[in-house]
Amino acid sequence: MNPEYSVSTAELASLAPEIVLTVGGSLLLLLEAFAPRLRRSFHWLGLAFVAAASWYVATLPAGPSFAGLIEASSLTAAFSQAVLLAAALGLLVAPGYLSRERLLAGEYPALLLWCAAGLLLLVRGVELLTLFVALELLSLCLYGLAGFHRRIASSAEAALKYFLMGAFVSAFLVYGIALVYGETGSTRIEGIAAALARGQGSPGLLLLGFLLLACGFAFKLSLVPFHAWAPDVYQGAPSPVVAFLSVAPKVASVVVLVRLVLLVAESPLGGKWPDLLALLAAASMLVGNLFALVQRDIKRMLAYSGIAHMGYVMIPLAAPGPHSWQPVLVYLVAYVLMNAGAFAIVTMIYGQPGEQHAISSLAGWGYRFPLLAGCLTVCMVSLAGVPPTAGFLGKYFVFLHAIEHGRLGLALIGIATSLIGVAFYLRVVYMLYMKPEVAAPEGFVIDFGGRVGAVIAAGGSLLLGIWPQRFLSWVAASFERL
Amino acid sequence: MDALSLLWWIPALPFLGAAVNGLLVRNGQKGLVTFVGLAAPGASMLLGLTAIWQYATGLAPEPLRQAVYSWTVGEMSIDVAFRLDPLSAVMTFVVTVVGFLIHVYSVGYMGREEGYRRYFSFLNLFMGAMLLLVLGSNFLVMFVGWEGVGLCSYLLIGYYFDQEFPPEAGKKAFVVNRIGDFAFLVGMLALFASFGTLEFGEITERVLAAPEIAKAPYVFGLSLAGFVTLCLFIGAMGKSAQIPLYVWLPDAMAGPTPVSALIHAATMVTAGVYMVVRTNVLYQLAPEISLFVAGIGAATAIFAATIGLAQNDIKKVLAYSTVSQLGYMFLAAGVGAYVAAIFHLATHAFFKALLFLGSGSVIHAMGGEQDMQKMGGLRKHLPLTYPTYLIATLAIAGIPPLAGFFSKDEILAGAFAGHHHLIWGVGILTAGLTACYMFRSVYLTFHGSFRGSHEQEHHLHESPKVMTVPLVLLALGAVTAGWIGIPTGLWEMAGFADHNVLHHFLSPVIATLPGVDTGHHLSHSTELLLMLVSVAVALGGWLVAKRLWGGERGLAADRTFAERLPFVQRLLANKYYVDELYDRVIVRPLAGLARGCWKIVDTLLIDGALHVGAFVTELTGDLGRFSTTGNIRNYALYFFAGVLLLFWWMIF
Amino acid sequence: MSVPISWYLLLAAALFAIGAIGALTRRNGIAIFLSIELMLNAANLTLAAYSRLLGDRAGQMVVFFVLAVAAAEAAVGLALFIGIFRLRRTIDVNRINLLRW
Amino acid sequence: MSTSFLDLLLGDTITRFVFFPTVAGLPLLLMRRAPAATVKIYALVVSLVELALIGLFVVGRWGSTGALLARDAVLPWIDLAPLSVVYEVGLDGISLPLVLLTGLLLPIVLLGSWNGIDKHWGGYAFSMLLLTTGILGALVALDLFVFYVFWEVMLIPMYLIIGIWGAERRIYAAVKFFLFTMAGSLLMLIGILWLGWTYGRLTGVWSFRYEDLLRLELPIDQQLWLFGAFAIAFAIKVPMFPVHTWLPDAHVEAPTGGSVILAGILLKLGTYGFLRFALPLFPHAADRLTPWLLALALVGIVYGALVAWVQVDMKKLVAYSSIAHLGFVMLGIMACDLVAWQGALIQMVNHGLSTGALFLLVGMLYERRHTKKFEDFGGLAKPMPWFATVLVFSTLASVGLPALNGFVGEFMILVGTFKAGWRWFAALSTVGVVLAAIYLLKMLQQTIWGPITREENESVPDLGLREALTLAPLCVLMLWIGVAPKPFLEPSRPALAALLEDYRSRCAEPAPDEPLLAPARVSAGSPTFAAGVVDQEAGR
Amino acid sequence: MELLAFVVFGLAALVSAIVVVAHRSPIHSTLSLVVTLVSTAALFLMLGSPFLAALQVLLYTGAILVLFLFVIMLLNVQRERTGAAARSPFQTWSALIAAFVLAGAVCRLLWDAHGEAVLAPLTEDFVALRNTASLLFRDYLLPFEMVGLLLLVAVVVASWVARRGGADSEEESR
Repeated sequence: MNPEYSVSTAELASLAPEIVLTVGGSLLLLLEAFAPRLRRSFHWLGLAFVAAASWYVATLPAGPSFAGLIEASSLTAAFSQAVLLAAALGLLVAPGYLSRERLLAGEYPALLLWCAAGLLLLVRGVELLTLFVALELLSLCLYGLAGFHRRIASSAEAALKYFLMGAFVSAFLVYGIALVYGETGSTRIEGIAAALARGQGSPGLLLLGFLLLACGFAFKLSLVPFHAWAPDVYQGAPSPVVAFLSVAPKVASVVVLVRLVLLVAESPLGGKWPDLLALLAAASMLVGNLFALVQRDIKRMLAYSGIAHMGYVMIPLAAPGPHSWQPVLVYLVAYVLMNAGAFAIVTMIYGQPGEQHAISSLAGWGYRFPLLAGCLTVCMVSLAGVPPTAGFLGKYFVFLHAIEHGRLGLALIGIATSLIGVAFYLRVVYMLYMKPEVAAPEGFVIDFGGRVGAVIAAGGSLLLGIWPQRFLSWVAASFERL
Repeated sequence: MDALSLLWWIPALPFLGAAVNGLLVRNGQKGLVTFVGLAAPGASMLLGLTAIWQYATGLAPEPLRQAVYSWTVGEMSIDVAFRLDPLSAVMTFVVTVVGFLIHVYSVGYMGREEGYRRYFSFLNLFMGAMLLLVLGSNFLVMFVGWEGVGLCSYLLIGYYFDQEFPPEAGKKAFVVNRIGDFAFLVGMLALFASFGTLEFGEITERVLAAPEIAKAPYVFGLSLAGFVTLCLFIGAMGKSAQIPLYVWLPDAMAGPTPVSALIHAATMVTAGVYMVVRTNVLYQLAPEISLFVAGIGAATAIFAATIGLAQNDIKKVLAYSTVSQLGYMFLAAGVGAYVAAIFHLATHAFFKALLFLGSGSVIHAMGGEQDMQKMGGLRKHLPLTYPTYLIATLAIAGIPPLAGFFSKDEILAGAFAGHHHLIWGVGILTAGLTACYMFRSVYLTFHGSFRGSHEQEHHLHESPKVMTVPLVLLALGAVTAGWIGIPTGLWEMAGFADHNVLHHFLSPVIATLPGVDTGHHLSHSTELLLMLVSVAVALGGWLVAKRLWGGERGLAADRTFAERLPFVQRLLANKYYVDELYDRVIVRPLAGLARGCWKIVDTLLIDGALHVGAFVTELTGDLGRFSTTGNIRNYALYFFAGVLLLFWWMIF
Repeated sequence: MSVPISWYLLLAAALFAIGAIGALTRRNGIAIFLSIELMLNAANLTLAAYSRLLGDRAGQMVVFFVLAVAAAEAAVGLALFIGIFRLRRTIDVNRINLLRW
Repeated sequence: MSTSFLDLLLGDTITRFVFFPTVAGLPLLLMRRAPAATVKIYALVVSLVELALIGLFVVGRWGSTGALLARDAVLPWIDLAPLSVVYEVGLDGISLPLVLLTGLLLPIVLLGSWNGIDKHWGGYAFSMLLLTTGILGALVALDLFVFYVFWEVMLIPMYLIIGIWGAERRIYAAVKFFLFTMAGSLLMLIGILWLGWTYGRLTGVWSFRYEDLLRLELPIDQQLWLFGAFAIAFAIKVPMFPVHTWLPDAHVEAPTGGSVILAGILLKLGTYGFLRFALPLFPHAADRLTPWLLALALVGIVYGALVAWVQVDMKKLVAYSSIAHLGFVMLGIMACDLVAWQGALIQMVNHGLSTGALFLLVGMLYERRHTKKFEDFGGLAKPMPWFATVLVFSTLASVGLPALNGFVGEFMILVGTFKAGWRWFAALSTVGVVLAAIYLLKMLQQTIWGPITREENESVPDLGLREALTLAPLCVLMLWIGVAPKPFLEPSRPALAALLEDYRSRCAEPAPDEPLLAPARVSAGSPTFAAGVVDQEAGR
Repeated sequence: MELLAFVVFGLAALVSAIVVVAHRSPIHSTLSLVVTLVSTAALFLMLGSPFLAALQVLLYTGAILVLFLFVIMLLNVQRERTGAAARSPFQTWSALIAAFVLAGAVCRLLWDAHGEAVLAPLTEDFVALRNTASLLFRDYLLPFEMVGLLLLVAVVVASWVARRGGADSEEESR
C-alpha cells in the first residue's frame, strides 16, 4: 500500500464527532432493516450518539486536519455544540409525532444524524469544496427530512420547493466557487486570504464570486431577499423536522458566512461589505417582522420570525471583526432554544400534520396544556426579546455590538421591528390564555421526550436570561484566541 | 384651669366628637349621639370662652401661639399651630357660642331625621374645621379649616342625599368654593415663595419691617401685596359668596335649616371677611385691591338685596340677605374699616343665625313648607318665634339700639370717612332695601291671614323648648351684641370716656403702616348726621314694606308688580339669570371642550394615529406577504434579482 | 490556432445565463431541474477553464465533486418529483403552491 | 467577600424581599387542583410574609442618617470582560416609600380580588407576586441593566392580568399596554447600552452601575438624545400627555387588583424613573427641556381632569384622574426643588393609596352590580352607607382636601414649583385642583347620591368584613399622611437633598464638548451613598 | 484546429442549451441536454481533463440523464400547456433581463480580466490521471469520503420519498 494515501489515526480522531454521527446514523438504518421492533428506542439511541458527538467535540484537539480542509478550534466547538443541541431537540420531539403519523422509522434519526455530521463539517470546513460538499450533504438530508411525511402533499411540496431552490442556489454557489477559485487560485480560505492580500485577481469577478458565495449561505439563513422559501418549507415540512431545520442549518451557515465576511471585509475588497450585511440585516428584520405580523398560521409566523431573527444575527456582521463572533453565538444559542422549543410544542399540540396550524386554534389551550403552554409562552416571550429570557440576552449583545461599532441606526431599526414582533408573539400568548377555547384539540401527542424537549428549550431560555454567567463564560472562552 | 395651654383642644374636641359619633356610635343610640354631639362643642365653647377671658384679662396683650407639632420638614417647615389674638378671640367667641346654640337647636329640629347621627357628626366636624380656620396660626392651618368647612358645607347641604337637588347644590357649593380656594392657594404660594413662611405673625412683622418688599412689582403690574391680596380675595369671594361666586349660597339652602344658620349665615361664609381682616396689613399696602374689595362688596350687597326683594322662599330671602350682608362686610374691609367688618360679622352672626333658626321654626311648624306665599298670620301660632324673628329683623334692618344698627352704621361711616361716597350711597340704598325685604318676609310670614292648606294650618305649633331657648338666647345677642362697639363719637358726644370695647380690643391686629393713611376721622356732627340718615332710610324701608305687604295685603303687591313690570319681576325672581349665564358661558363650553378632548384628541387623534400606524404596518405586511406567492419560480427570481441588485449596489 | 482561455469562460457564462433563464421560465419542475443541471454544467466548465488557466488541478477536483453531488441530487430530486406527482398528479410548479403567503 | 446570590436570598437583605414573592409563589403554579380557598390563603400568607419582610428590613434601618439606607453586596451577574453587568440593589429614601407602598398594596390587592377573580386564582396570584418582584426590583436597582430587566419583567404578568382576568376588550387593552410600554422601554434600552458603552470607552471597562454612570459628563446633544430615550420610556409609563391613551383602556379592562397595582405602583415607576435616572444622568438636557416637560405635565393635569369629567364609566373616570394626578407629580419632579420633590414623592404614595382605594371600591361595586356605568347607579348611599363613607373619604383624599393625604403632596408640589420660579405653571396647575373637585364630585353625585333610580340598587349589600379590612389600612394611611405627613417625608429627605444638590451643581457647570468622566463623587452631593452603606458590605 | 473544435462544440453546446431551455417537451429538453453535456465533455478534453470528459459522458449522460428520461416517462409528463393563464410575462422578461445582465456583466469582467491571453500548450503532467488520482485520494480524501456518505443519503432519501407511503407503510410501523 502506498503510504501516500494512508490516513493517520490522528486525522481520523479529528473527525471523531462526525464519524460517531455517521456511524450512528448508519447503525440505526441497519437496525431499521434488521430489528424494526426497536424503533421506539431509535431516537434515544440517536440522542446517545449526539451526546457522544458532543463529548468528542468538546475534547477535540485544536488545529487543522485533512490537509487543512477542516479545522477544529474552540470556536468551531462552540457552534458545533449549538448544532448538536438543535439535533438533540429535533430527536427528542420527533418520535411522538412520527409514531402518530405512522412514520416511525430508522431513516429519520439516521438522516438527522447525518445532517448533523454535515453541519459539523460545515462549521469546521475552511475550504470551499469541503464546504460545498458538506452543504450538499446536509441539504440532501434536509430535503429528505422535509419530505419525510410522504403521504401528505404539503410535506412533499415543501421538500420539492426546498430542493429546487436549494439546487438552483447551489448552481450559483458553484459558479461563485469557480470565480473565486479562478481569480485567487485557491479554494482554501487561507489561500484566498493570501491571494487577496496580494491583490491577485480581478476585483469585479472576485466581488461577484464572493457575493454569490455569500448569497448562497444567506439563502440557507433565509435572509431577505433570499428568504421566500422558508415560510413555505416550514409550513409544509413535518413540525419536528422544522424544529431542527429552522435552527441547526442556520447556526452552521452563519459560521461560514461570518468566515466569508471576515475574509472579505479584511481584504482590499472589503469596502462595502459591512454595509451590505447591514442592508441584509435591516431588510430581514423589517420584512420578517412585517410579514410575520399578518400570519394566521403559527408555523408560517415562526418562519417569518426566523427570517427576522436572522436579521438580528446579522447586525454584528455589519461591523465585522473577530468581536462579531460573540454576539452572533449568543444570539444563535438563544435562537436555537426558543425557536426549536416553539416548534417542538407546535409539534405536540397540533393534531393534524399538513399546512394548517392556525394560531387561532390555540384559543384557550393554555389551560388544557399548562406545561406546554407555559413553555410556549416562555419561548414567545423570549422570541419577543423581553427579559429575563435568552432572547433578550441575545438582543442585548447584538444591540450592544451595534452601538459599540457605530451602527446605531441598525439598532434602532432592530428596536422598531422588535416592537412589531412583540405584537405577533403576544398574539400566541393571548390566544393561549385569554380567549375561550373554540375547538378541543384532537390527535395531539404529548410524549415524554417531547415534554422534556419543551422544558429544556423553555427552561434554557429562562435560565440563559436569568443566570447567563456560566454560558457566557463558555462563550467567552470559545473566542479567547480571537 | 389654664385654658390657654389647652388651646388646641378647642378645635380638637369637636373633631373628637365627630369621630366618635361617626365611627363608634351606632345609629340607634340617639341619646348617646345627642350627648356626644352637644358635649363636644359645648366643652369646646367653655374652653374657648375661658381661654378668651384669660387672654383678654391677661397682662400681656401679645398674641398667643401654640405649636402642636411640625407638619412638614425641611425647607418648608410648617407647624400645626394655633394663635389666640384679639381677632381669633372674637371669631372663636362667635363661632363657639352661636355654634353651640345651633347644636342645641338641632337636637329639636333634626330629632326625627333618619341621619341624626350623621348630622351631628358632620356638624361637629364643621365646628372643628371652623375653629381650625379661625384659630390657625398660619395660612396652612387656616386653609385646612377653610377647606374643611367647605367639605362640611358640601356634606351638610347634601344631607338629604336621597333627593335629587341637595347633593347637586352641595356639589355646586364645593366646586364654586374650590374655584376660590385655588386662588387662595396661589396667594399662599406667592406668600411662601416670598417670605418663606406662612405664619400670620411673621408675615405681618416682615411686611411692617420692610413694606417695600410687598410693594415691589410682582406680576401684571401688581405689587406682591396686590397679587397676594387679589388671590386671597378671590378665595374669600368663593367662601363668602361674593359676586361672581355667590351662586352657590342660595342653592345651599337645600340643607337643613340649622345648617343654613350655622354654616351659610353665621360662620363659614364670614371666613372670607375674617381672612381679609387677618391680612389687613397686606390690603393696606394694596389700595387698588382694597378698592376692588369694597367695590365687589358694595355691588354684591345691592345686587343680592334686589334679588332678595323678589324671593318667595323664606330661606332664599335669608340667603340673599346673607350675601348682601357679606357684601357689606367686604365693603367695610375694602374701605379700611376692618374693625367695622369684624363688628358686623359678629352682630350678623347673631341676628342672621336667629333669623334662620326662626325660619327653621316656621318651617318646622309648617311641616317643611318654605314658601312664604303659603304662609301668613303665623304670629299667633308661634308666640316665641315671632318676637325673636322680629328682633332679628329689626337688628338687620339697622334700627337702633339693636346690634345691626351699630355695626352697619360704623361701616357706612367708615366708607364716608374714606371719601368713598359712591360706595356709601350704595350702602345706604342697600340698607333701605334690606329693611324693606326683611320686613316683607316678616309681613308675609307672620302677618295677615294664613294662605296654606288646612292640614298645614292644623299642624301649626310652636317648636319645643330645645329649639326656642336658643332663639331667645340668640335674640339676646342680637339686641346686645352691638353694644360692644358703640361708636367712639357717641360716647364722646354723650360726655363719656371712649368705651368702644371692640375697637380697643381689636386695635392690635389692625396694622398701622407708616406710609398708609388710615386716619380719616369724621366730625361728630357728620357722624351723627350719617346715623340719622341711615336710621331714616331703614325706617323708610320698613314703611315701604309695611305699605306694600303689611296687614292683610298679603301678596297683592307682588302680583301688581309682576303685572306692571313683568320683565323686572322675572329678572329678579330668576336671580338675574346668573346661573343660566354661567351654565351657558362656562359650564357647557367647558364640557364641550372636555368632550372634544376625549372624543377628538384622545380617541380620534392619538388613538386614531396609533390605529392608523398599526393598520398601515399590518397592511404593509399583508400586501407584502403576497410576494411569497408559493411559486418557486418567483422565489428563484427574487434570488437572482437580489444577487444582481446587490452586485450592482456593491460595484457602484 | 489556440483559443484564448477567456472564450471558454465566456461560453460558460453564456451557458449559465441560459440555464438561469430556463430555471426561471419553465413551469415543468423537471425542466427546471434540467436547467439547473445546465447551470451546474456551466459552472463546471468555468472551473475546468480556470483550472487550465491556473495550471492547477484543484479546479478539476471541484468539477469531479460537483458531478458526484449532481448525481446524488438528481436521485433525490427525481424521487421527490415522483413523490409529489403521486400526491398531486402534477409537477407544474405553478400548481405546486399549496403553501403560500 | 464571595457572597453568592443564595446568601443574599437567605439573608436579611433587599434581595430577599425582592425575590421572595416569586419564589414563594412558584408552588401556586403546581396547585392546580388544590381547593380555591387553599390557594387564596396561601397567596395571602405569602403576601403578608412579604410585607413583614419589607417591614422588618426597613424598621431595622430606619434610624440611618445617610442618603442610602441599605445596599446588598454587589454580585457579578454577567461577567464577560470588558462587558460586565453587576447585580446591585440598594434601598434609599427615594425608593423606600414606594417599596413600602408595594408591600402594603400586595396583600390588599389579593384580599380585594378574593371573589372578583373567578378563574385561575393561583395563576392570578402568581402573576401578582411576579409583578411584585418586578416592581420591587426596579425600585431598588442600582444598576441600569438590572433596572431594565426588572422593568420589563413587570410587563408580562401585567399583560396576563389584564388579558386573562380583564373585561370584554381586555385583549386590546393588554396589547396596547404592552406595546406602548415596550416601545418606550426599547428606546431606553438603547440609551442604557449607549451609556454603558460610553463609560466603557472612557475607562476601558463597561459598566451599567448607577454610581458609575453618574460620573459621566456628556455633551449636550448626546444628553438630549439620551434624555429623550429615557424620557419617552418613563413618560409612557407615567403616563404623560400625549402618550397616555393606553392607560384608560388598561384600567377599564383590567380586573380590580390589576387596576390597583397599575395605578398604585406601576405608574409611579415612570415618575420614579424621571427622578432617579433621567434627571440625574442628564442634568443639562433635563434642565433645557424642563419648560417643555412642565408644560406637558400641566397639559396632563388639565387635560386628564377635563376628560375625566365627561366620562360615563366610573373606572375610566378614575383612570383619567390618574393622568391628572400624575401630572402633578411630574410637575413637582421637573420643578427641581426639594420641596417639590418631596411633594412629588409623597404624592406618588398618596395617589397609590387614594386611587387604589377608589379602584377597589369600583371593583366592589362591580362585583355586586356587574356594571361600572354611572347611569346604572345613583342613591347607593342608602343601601350601602359604609361603602358611601369610604368612597367619599377616598374621593376627598383624591380631590386633595387638606388634612387628607392628597393635599400634602399637591401643596408641596405647588409650593416647590412656585418657589423654584415656575410661578405660572404652579398657578395654572391649580386649575387642576378645581377640576378635580368637579369630576370627582360628579362621580359621587352619580353613584351614591340622589334618589335610587334602579330597582337593583335598592338592596345592594354593604361592605363585608373582608372588604372593610381591605380598605381600612388605606383609609388610615390617607388620614395619617394628611394630618401628620412629617414621618413620611423625613426618611426621603436626605436622599432627595443629595440628589438635588448633585443635580444643581452639575447643571451649574456647562456640559462638556466630549464625553468626560468626572471623579467619583464622595458622599457629599451624590446620591451614591458612599457614606451609609459600607458597613453592610464590610460586615460580610 | 483547436479554434475549429471550440467553435463546433461551443456552438453545439449553446444551441442545444437554448433548445433545452426553450423546448416545451421535457423529453426533447433532456435529449438536448445530452448534446450540451457531450459538447462540454469535449471542451473538458480540450482543457486538458480527459478524466472529467470521461466522467461527464459516463456519469452525466450515461446515468443521470437516463434517470431523468426514465422519470419523465414514468410520470408521463406532457408538454407544458400554453395559454394566457399559464403565461407570466413579467417573470419571463425579468428572467431574460436578469440573465442578460448577469451574462453581460460576467463576460465584460472576464474579458477585462483575461482578454485574449493564450495559454501555453498542455503539459503531460497536468493531464496525467495519476496526478489527479493522487489529488483525489490524498488532498481531497475528506470530500471524497463525504461524497460517499452523500450518495448513501441520496439513496436513503430517494428510497424513502419515492416509496409508496400508503397503507403498506402503516402496516410496516405496526
